[in-house]
Amino acid sequence: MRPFDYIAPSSAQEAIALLAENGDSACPLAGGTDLIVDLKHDAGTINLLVDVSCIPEFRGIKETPEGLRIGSMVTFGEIMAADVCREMTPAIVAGAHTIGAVQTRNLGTVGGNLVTCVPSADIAPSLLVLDARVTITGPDGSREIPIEEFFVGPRKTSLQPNELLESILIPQDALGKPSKFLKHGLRKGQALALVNAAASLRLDTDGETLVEPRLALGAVAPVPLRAIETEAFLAGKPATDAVIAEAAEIAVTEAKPIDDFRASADYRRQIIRTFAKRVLTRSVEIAKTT
Amino acid sequence: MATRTKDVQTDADELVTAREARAPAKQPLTLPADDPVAFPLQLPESKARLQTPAVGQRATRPDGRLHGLGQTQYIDDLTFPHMIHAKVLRSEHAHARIVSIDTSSAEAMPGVLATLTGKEIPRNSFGPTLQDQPVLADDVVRHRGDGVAAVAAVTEQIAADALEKIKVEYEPLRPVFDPLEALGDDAPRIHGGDTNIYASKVIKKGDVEKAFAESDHVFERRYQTQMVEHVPLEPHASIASWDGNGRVSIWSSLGRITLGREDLARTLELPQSKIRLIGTIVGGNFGGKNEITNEPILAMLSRKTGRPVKSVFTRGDEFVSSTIRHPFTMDYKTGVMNDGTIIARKIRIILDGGAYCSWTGTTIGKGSILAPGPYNIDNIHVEAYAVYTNKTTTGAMRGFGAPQVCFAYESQMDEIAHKLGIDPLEIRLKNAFSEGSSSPTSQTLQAVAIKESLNQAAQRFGWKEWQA
Amino acid sequence: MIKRGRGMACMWYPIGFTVAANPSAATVKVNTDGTATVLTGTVETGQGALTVLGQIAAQALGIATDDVHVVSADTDTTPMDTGAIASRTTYVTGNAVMLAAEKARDILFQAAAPLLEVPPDQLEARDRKIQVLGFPSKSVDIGTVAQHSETVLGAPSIGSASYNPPTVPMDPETGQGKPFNTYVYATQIAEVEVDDETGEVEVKRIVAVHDCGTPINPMLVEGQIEGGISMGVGFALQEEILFKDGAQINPNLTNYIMPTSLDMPEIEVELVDNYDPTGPFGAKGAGEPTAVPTAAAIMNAIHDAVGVRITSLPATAEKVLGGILELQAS
Amino acid sequence: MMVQLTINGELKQADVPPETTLLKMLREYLNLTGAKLGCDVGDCGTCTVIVDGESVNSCLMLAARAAGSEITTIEGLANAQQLHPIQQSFEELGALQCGFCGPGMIMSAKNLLDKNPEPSNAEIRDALSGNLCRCTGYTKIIEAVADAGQAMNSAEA
Repeated sequence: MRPFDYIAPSSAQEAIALLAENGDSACPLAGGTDLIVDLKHDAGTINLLVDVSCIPEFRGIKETPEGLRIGSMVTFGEIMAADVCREMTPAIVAGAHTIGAVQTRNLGTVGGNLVTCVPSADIAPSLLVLDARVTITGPDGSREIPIEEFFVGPRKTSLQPNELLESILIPQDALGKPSKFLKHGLRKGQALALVNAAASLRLDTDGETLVEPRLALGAVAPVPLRAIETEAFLAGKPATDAVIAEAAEIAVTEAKPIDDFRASADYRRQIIRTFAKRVLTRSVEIAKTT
Repeated sequence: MATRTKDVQTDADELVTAREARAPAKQPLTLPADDPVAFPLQLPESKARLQTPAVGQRATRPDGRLHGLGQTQYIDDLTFPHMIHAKVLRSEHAHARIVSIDTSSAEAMPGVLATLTGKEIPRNSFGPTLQDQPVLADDVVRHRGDGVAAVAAVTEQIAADALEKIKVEYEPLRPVFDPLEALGDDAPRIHGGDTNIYASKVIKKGDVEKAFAESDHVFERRYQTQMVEHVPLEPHASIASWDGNGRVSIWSSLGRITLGREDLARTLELPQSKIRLIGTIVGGNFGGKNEITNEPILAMLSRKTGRPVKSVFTRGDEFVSSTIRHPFTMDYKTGVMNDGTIIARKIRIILDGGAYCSWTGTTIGKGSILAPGPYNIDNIHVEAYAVYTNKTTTGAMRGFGAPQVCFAYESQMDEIAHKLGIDPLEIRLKNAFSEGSSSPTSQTLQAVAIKESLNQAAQRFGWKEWQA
Repeated sequence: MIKRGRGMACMWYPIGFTVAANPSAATVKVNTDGTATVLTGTVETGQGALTVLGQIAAQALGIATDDVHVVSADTDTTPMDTGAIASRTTYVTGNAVMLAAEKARDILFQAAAPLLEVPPDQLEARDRKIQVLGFPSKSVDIGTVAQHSETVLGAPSIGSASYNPPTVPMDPETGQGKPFNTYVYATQIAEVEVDDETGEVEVKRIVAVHDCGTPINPMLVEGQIEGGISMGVGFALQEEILFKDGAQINPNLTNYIMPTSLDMPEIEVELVDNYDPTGPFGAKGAGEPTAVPTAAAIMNAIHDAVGVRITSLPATAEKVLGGILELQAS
Repeated sequence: MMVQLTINGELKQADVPPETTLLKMLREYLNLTGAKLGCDVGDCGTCTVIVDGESVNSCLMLAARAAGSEITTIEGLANAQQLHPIQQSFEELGALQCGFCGPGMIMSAKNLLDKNPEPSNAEIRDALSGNLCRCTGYTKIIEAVADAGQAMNSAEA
């Protein structure tokens, strides 16, 4: 790697000040599983890494009255090991589990995965279907936005210069909501998603009518996608195979997959159809048993 | 707040000075940094190693223990005083004439000790059967993995940075990537001459056309295979050290040192007695480490600098500049009787031969001989052609063409079985070699065990009991 | 839906180069305590060559594997060897080591014969002893014999030999000839599950039955077979170098997809009982052939599961699903 | 910058440029060459070491980040009398061939067995999926990890 400087500030404000002071030459460092790889290929303008991974405000998984707050610098390994996540947000744990392998999950962070903002980010679909909100901290204080507003374009988020992602909130009423995450890659271990998908939903007291259905898809559009039209179609409908099959067709039309060397857009559409069905069906099954 | 370590450095001059100043500063704290690592001294040997007779024992491997302890020394674990690092610049084009190479800016960089181009290699060609490959391309580049210049510098990073300073002017030539296109009359001739075919093989036994006419069924199918990389976990690595007697010692991950030394003697125009080639434990070969790669370059750079020179392939180098498995296009035509007896097989194979020959001679030979399968077939016609393309060099890889042809002959075997309603096991047993069978080259086979393996595997798998 | 299928493939594979000479030489020296040193120019590339060569020398000398140290791969000290290629080490280098060890052993027999009062051809080397054939109680410790031979008789126990597989050139017109001295044989049977909505193929189990002649070290042979199968699984389903305008587009382990521990099936290995009189103690070889039939067996299993005949490798999920959809459409 | 680490129980330090990865520091500044460089981007796992109880790709972690951490490398597993049970099982069952993946593979196995002393076959496969091996098909490696787990449990019992 070409030379750069490294600094590990101990607070968010210090980090923000350092970033502001150094402009384009500075870059925040989270787990490094993407950034260090990028720097090995091409450092671009970066000559200062501001290591934010140990900043206390960005760490820890906390149960709060508003919901479950996951620090942006919590690693995927920590999420998988946290009982509260395993019990209350199994789809997030499932998403985390499909990222890289043990070693990369011990380095990689939720915040890093979101800020990198690749369409295939495996942590994103589950957060989208659980109505997660993100807290952003910057020179002028903090702000909180729904996670879907965080994703702007490929590798582009709504973070303004010198802003950092502080934490992710899973709202109280989404905790324990029946949900399912699935991923399809080119192999089982260390796979990049060709398509990933998550759903969450509840059943009304009649045990049949879909309430608050959510469907999110990854690697099928410029950003991780919440399938709004599919959700609108499902809301209030009975949870039958036919309804889910029809919903899957709508999901296919909402997605904008691309052709690349990993798979064709046509194939991705097939997988979207299948996975939309599978995550919805599985979520219904979970809803029926809980 | 953690202390800020230093001002950001951008000036390469300063950097080298700063780095060299820093390098020896391994200040001991409780122990010197290079204190010996604890290792087991008094371990009992495993029983199988102590028993006689030795053959048939599940003896543990002596190198296995060292692997597990992290004590095996692969090339990259070796270091010598004053050792420097080399990197190779690779072609920007799949097919182009090199007009000029200017290494002066690279040479002027602080920390760069030498550069090298193909013109400086005493005899700039190598290859196990056909010496059609330059060590560093000096005239024409024939694929993107061709090296065009090398740099030796005090650190790997400086060597990598210096590569970017080398200016190569190319005159692009029309490339051809598809082996079938490369057979065409108007295809560019990658190595000159009047054809891109550089190796061929024919095997003829009996009369296939007559037998096809007599067959109850004739099956025809084209099968194709892809380009595959060996992926040894240890990338190619070597270190060369030229001494005051004009003798060069080379530590290499090469899997064949005797012939490797011959190759080196040829390219360096040195007597073999002046070359010592030392193989270490190799971190995976699979056929991919049976060619010299950077060894002559390192030898020359060591001679130029008077320093030991090391180079380790990046994973990218490993893919683009070492050899890979030949893609095969295989047309199979097979004549079969109603009872499943195969009486004729005609096979045409086109090997995507990549930019250079490498081990294609062995691959086309084995691929052709094995192509009819382990079956008694009286009438055989195999013809195979290896064709140059402007792609990665195809060479030896675990099986020399056998995995490719096996995919074809065994896929077709099942297709025949399916069509004729014969169990796949039975049709194989019906046609398989037995002791004394005649091979496609009319060799009388001995110690044949194909039917035994079929029956034993079917038994172990539960072939007859299987329910889908 | 998940569909199960099974498929078999068998194969044959030669040992050594095609016609071309591919000799190996070796030197074996028995130390004065009855241990031994082998010099070989081959290279340990992970297959366990040095362990196997040590076992072959030990067998010829009647000592244990651990009594033999194998020195390899230095052109200044070790003899000519064609190298770790063409599945030839056990057979070709192994024969050279066996022949060299027998020469060293014959020197010990010469030394032991007067001590045991029988002609040298009545002796055998076993259990770290030189003993009279059929009378194991009449024996001398091999170290004692080696010491006696070297320090009293002045005849150190050392032997050098070489081996090259005999071949007959192939006719240039017809290819007829004897390109190799021996071949190995094998059958592999794969069990797969195919997801008919994604095309994903999961190889659940592979039974591999291989002939390698006498297995000099069954554990190492199993290791070769298991590893060969992993390469076969990758060849069958995942691996492919892709190009755009002559440049590789996936020259890294992120995008060049090879099997991880999660992608490998359960593997069951058996060896065929076989003996090749031309090999060292009946051995042939094991390296490359292990990777040969796997892809074919998997393709046949895919066909059995979903009726799709894959004619170009690799059988990616996309390709398999394409075949399934085509079948459904027709 | 001066980086201090506790490696295999001993405090070590070296003055390294800030861009130095932990792998580079181990191999080039501390002469601990057990961890290997196989891909340099976190795909192959040959550089795996344990930092503060969690396995990581040391090629992706800056040495500066690891400052003050407790690090276990392959060199820290055996002592003068004994191989670590994982090393013992790997040797006896012939789990390594070329061995280049071995140090990383064994560190991943240790990371697993430290947390989960009785892993299932599926859990072992999952735990090793970040360590590529081209020689063994993982078969004997998986067997050896299970075997080592049993040995470690019976030693504790």
